[in-house]
Amino acid sequence: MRGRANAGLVAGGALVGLVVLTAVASFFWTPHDPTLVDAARKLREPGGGYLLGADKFGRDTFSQLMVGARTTLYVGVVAVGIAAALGVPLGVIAGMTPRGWLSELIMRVNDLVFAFPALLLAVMLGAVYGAGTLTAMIAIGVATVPAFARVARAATLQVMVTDYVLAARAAGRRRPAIAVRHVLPNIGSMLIVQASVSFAIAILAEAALSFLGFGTRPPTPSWGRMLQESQELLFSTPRLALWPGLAIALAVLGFNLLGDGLRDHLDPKLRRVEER
Amino acid sequence: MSTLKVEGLSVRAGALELVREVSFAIAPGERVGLIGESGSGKSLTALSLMGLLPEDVTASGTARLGGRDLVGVPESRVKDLRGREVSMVFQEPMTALNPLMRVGAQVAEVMTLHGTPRHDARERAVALLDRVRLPEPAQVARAYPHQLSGGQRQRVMLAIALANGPGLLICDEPTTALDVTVQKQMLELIDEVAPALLFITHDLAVVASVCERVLVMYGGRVVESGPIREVFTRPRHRYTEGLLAASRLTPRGTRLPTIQGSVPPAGRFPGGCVFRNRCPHATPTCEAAPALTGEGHAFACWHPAG
Amino acid sequence: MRRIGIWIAVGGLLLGTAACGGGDGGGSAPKAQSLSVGFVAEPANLDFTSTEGAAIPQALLVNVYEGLVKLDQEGRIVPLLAEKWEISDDRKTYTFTLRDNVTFSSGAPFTADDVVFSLDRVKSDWKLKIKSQLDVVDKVEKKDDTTAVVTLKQPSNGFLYSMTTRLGAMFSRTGVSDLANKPVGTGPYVLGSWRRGDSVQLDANPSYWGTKPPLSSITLKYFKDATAMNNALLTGGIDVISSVQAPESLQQFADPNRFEVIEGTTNGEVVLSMNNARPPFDDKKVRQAVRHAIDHKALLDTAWAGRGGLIGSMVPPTDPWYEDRTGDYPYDPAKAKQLLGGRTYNVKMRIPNLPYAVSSAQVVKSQLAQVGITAEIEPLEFPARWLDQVFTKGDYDLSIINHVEPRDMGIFADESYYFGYNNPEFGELLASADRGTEQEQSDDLKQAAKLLSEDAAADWLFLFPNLIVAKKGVTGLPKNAISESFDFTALAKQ
Amino acid sequence: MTFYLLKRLAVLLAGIAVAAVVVFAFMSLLPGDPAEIALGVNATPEAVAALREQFGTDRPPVVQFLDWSGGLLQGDFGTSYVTSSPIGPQIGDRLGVTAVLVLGGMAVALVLAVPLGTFAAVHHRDPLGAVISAASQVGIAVPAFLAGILLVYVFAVQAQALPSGGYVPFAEDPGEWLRGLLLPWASLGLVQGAVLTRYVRSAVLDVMREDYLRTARAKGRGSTGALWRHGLRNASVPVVTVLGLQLATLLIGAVVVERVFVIPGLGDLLLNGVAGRDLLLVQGVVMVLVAAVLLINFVVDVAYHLLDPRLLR
Repeated sequence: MRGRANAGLVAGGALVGLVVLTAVASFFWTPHDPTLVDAARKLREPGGGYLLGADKFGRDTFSQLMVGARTTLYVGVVAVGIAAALGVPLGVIAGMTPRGWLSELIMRVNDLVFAFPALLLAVMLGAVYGAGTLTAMIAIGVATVPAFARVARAATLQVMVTDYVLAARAAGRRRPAIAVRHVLPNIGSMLIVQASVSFAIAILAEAALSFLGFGTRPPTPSWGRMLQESQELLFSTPRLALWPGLAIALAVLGFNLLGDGLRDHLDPKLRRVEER
Repeated sequence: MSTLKVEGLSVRAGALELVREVSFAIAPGERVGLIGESGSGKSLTALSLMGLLPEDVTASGTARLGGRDLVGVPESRVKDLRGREVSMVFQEPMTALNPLMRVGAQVAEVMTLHGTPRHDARERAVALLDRVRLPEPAQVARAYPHQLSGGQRQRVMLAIALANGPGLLICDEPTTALDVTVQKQMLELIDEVAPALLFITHDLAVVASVCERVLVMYGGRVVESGPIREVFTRPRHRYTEGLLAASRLTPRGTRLPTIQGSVPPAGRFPGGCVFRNRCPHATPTCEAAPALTGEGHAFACWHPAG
Repeated sequence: MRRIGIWIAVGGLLLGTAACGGGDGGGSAPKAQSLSVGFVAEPANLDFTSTEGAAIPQALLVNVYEGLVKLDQEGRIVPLLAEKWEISDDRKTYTFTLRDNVTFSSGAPFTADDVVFSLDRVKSDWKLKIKSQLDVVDKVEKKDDTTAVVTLKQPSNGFLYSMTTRLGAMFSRTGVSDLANKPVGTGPYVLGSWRRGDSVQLDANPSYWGTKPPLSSITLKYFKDATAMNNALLTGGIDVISSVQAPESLQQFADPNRFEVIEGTTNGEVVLSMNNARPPFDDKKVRQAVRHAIDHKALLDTAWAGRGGLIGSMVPPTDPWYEDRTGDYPYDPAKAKQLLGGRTYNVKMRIPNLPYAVSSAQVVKSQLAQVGITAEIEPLEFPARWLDQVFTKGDYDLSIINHVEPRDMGIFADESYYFGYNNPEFGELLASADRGTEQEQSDDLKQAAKLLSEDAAADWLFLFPNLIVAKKGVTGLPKNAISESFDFTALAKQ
Repeated sequence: MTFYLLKRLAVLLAGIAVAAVVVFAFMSLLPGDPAEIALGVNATPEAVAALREQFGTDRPPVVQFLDWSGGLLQGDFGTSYVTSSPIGPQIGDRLGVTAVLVLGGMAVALVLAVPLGTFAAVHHRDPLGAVISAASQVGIAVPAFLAGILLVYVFAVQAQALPSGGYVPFAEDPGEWLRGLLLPWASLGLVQGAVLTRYVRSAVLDVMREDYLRTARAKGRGSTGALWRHGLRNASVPVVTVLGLQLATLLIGAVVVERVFVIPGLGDLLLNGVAGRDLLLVQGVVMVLVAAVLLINFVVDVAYHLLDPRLLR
């Protein structure tokens, strides 16, 4: 069991690493300009410098996938960044003052935000500010804040009753100091796990939004939009849907495996169970 | 004619041998203590008798209870013995009861499982709770486990164990998790109600107060066995000697009570005499495994104490 | 014949609505009784006198509401509720002779009073700007029950044409209380039911004055997603796709034993609008550069699977004054660069989030990038957000929209229109065309189209094709979509 | 319990009230004047002014909010600016469709996840258990709309076995109603089922390690019997929480699936409303969706307390 958890971690890490590497590489090199329309190459079959062929605009699928990885990471990083930047401090504050009105307020607002799922927020935000990657990311990010706040709060509650925190409090350390010195380092592992899982959810959300037309704006390559655009050719040229579909699935799988693997690796409670 | 007869019982987890060639018997009504430090294999011995070993851990050898095999048979053939012929009380009362089920129902369950009609089982459950000296048993029966204290829960466990009038009760450190005052009451209760008893503990005083005979385990083997009085006053195995020395039951005038080193992790015990890497009297002879020899008071040591 | 029609209609009612879409296995019945047709846009409501949107007249005009005249497949104006009409010599008085056996679906007879009521109502109650097309009407009078006389302020070539559009629809004096939900007209079909968000069902009008329609009911099913509509046809959910929105997928319907693909033409000019009112496209040279920068053939091939035609101005080939203007600005990136004089631009391309616009925009962006114009694509939800930001506020540099209205070159004459195009000469040509004889009209309009093209008031990406796919055996589908309505009157199933 | 219920109910109502304020405020930010939009680009200014008055959008926002929220209390969502029909009944119809979609999807997910997850937990050391775990991981990674498209392709277009989309009301034809819903249920249920399988598996695994399961076996139950009698209810406690979260996810996931399968549900109504700038309609739909999520949370919390006596003090 332990071995499998590690295998998952390795596989997840490898998939995520592949996405990251591809995205980084796309800044320096793609086989072709991913947005260059060329009627002569319309629906070109794979081969001859066009590894995976070209779409109906004659754009190189492989180059699009590469730059699409960038979009995927961009969406995930910003969405998870927003969620963590807002959610973690709120969760830590709520966890450090578990009986206070502030904690109660934070958790209630949290519940309320939770009632606005990402897709709903994205559609609303898209309606106000226009659809686009940024709008989608903000929506996904804000909708993910409660998840981070909850995890941070739960983890903080656990840390707050440990001996070293009690000792620090007895020694008269101020709360912000304790938060930075003791709480954050100790809840970090849980947050990394949450980030990994949220990342996977963000990728799926971006794909769904792109399908509905609220996601990444054309012609910026995005796996979700590639999938959406390939729909009308699903019957005649299924490869156009296959590659972005596969890319999404593998990226999501990678982040999920990474999250699960990290959880098994970092959570001592589970580790004990696995070893029994 | 003994209630339980165990011969050559070994417990393995994969390649690791955790319990090796353990043999003992318990006569009807006899109270036997099984002592040893954590990691000595005493809990595994008990669990293997109940058929409750964790996955990937297997037992071999024989253990017969009233003519029925307990070891090496599929669960379907032993499960009707469990809770009826042999019962067990576990160490941790806080988690041993189903938190979502009323206490009375959990006591009654063990009876309905073995054929008592539901209605009778409910009534008898209250009577059993009374028998284990729980105040207001009818009310306790309606309570959920979290509404009871640790001592009360352990009494409930005892009630469950006794419900079908088993021939053998196995108690695995039943008082370790309890407050000292509660421990004493619990022990008195066990002493009062138990049929034949296999009592597992690391606490020598507890064994002394409940049992007539004792088995001392170390490194997965029984290293010494015999009547309590003899073993505790005249230990022969050097490990028993050290153990006694480390406790309060030190015979007067002996040297400082310690055993050097610590118990190795499972599978890291030396070959031959398992205690030899900690034993101050070890010699090259000890590289060969000593047999457990002796009638009544038996021990497995090349260089036994006086 | 009439009796059989009624019998079928009654039979259809008895069978209920369960047959919709599933009526494929009609081997035993002599005629299939209902059809369902897939459409893209659902009407917001059914009142085209106060609500914009092509979907309402598309469903109701000719089918539920009828005018005095209608447009046939060749674009000719033919009689409908008027048996005939006479035009006075000064071309200002139109005398319509009405059919006398016509009743509204409410049972009320249709008379000249209804003509007066309907045309007066355009002035008094209609809330759409297009009602200005009938501003030329001076007065409408009843001569007798079957004769109505319309007097114009001045001669107008556009008047009779306007009467074929929704503006000429005839309403009952007692039937306008709830136009949004309960249309009352004289047409061969009446509104059966409307499942919002899903479908509108039209039932045959049992008391229709003319030839009874072959079908007892037609279901108009609405699909926001092109693929979903394709799938519905493939799986028998619908019988007809009224307008293919994913032309690349036509291959799925290649089997001639199962499907028939009809490719005709429309009035729809897919226009690359340039905001003439503000930089950089207030500069004619920049606009001209754009026109040279775009390879229209390549655009049509990639963005719309090569379906449709190329045009160079705001006149479709089905209009009598059409001239081929595609040669005005041949694809010539070098020329475009030269016109730009080495300058580069960053512009906003605000497009409706419709398949053809999103597809075309990506090609336009790529091609403009070749000559130094960086266009940022911003899809806006259609209709509301696009109408608000681009159409109403004119806050855009480039846009792409299919102008589907028939004979709509006049929109360039209005400076307040979102093109921001202002050339008095153009307006004068249009006014003169409306006043003049048929020949003068044609000459003036040709001249106007030429002017528009030369000024590069916009770029015309392509002429939207009328792509219909139907199950084999469906007949009576209009080949060309050149009027506001989707004419169901001849639709039948063998 | 009663006290808890009342307290939780108060929290629910307060949440809905605050949500109403948030939704209204948010919608007020939408660009575009409903009256202008309703009349289209060709409207005359006088007509716009008249319509504005008719809609009541010329009044101060606070008055508009009180009017709107007051209506909500009586189940009146107002009258659409665009379709000039009352919104309440529309939302009611669509909510019914979406509810059927979501609950059916949930049922599919549960039917899949409970046995598979339990099996995978019990056999977590066997290859088959590992296969189920891996399959659920892959299932999670597939976007719901892609699953829908593939299902349509296989079962509707290729096999011609089921309709590719559309919705037939139950009252009209129960058989077609069911046939039409099978694929949407499957595409919602398969993906959610994969997620749920993992939660069920881990919950059952946790429970399998509990001492009370050993106690049950010591009483004479077999390991399967012990799991059945004592394990599943305990495992259901965390699963119920996840179920609540998933119901909320499904409610929103239905938006996408409704688009794929052309089902006139709430999601479709919402997207139409957004596209048509039907401000009041969007406001109503968002309000209903948010209230539904809050209500689901409420039900989950209560269920949680009913399942677990430890939470009741």
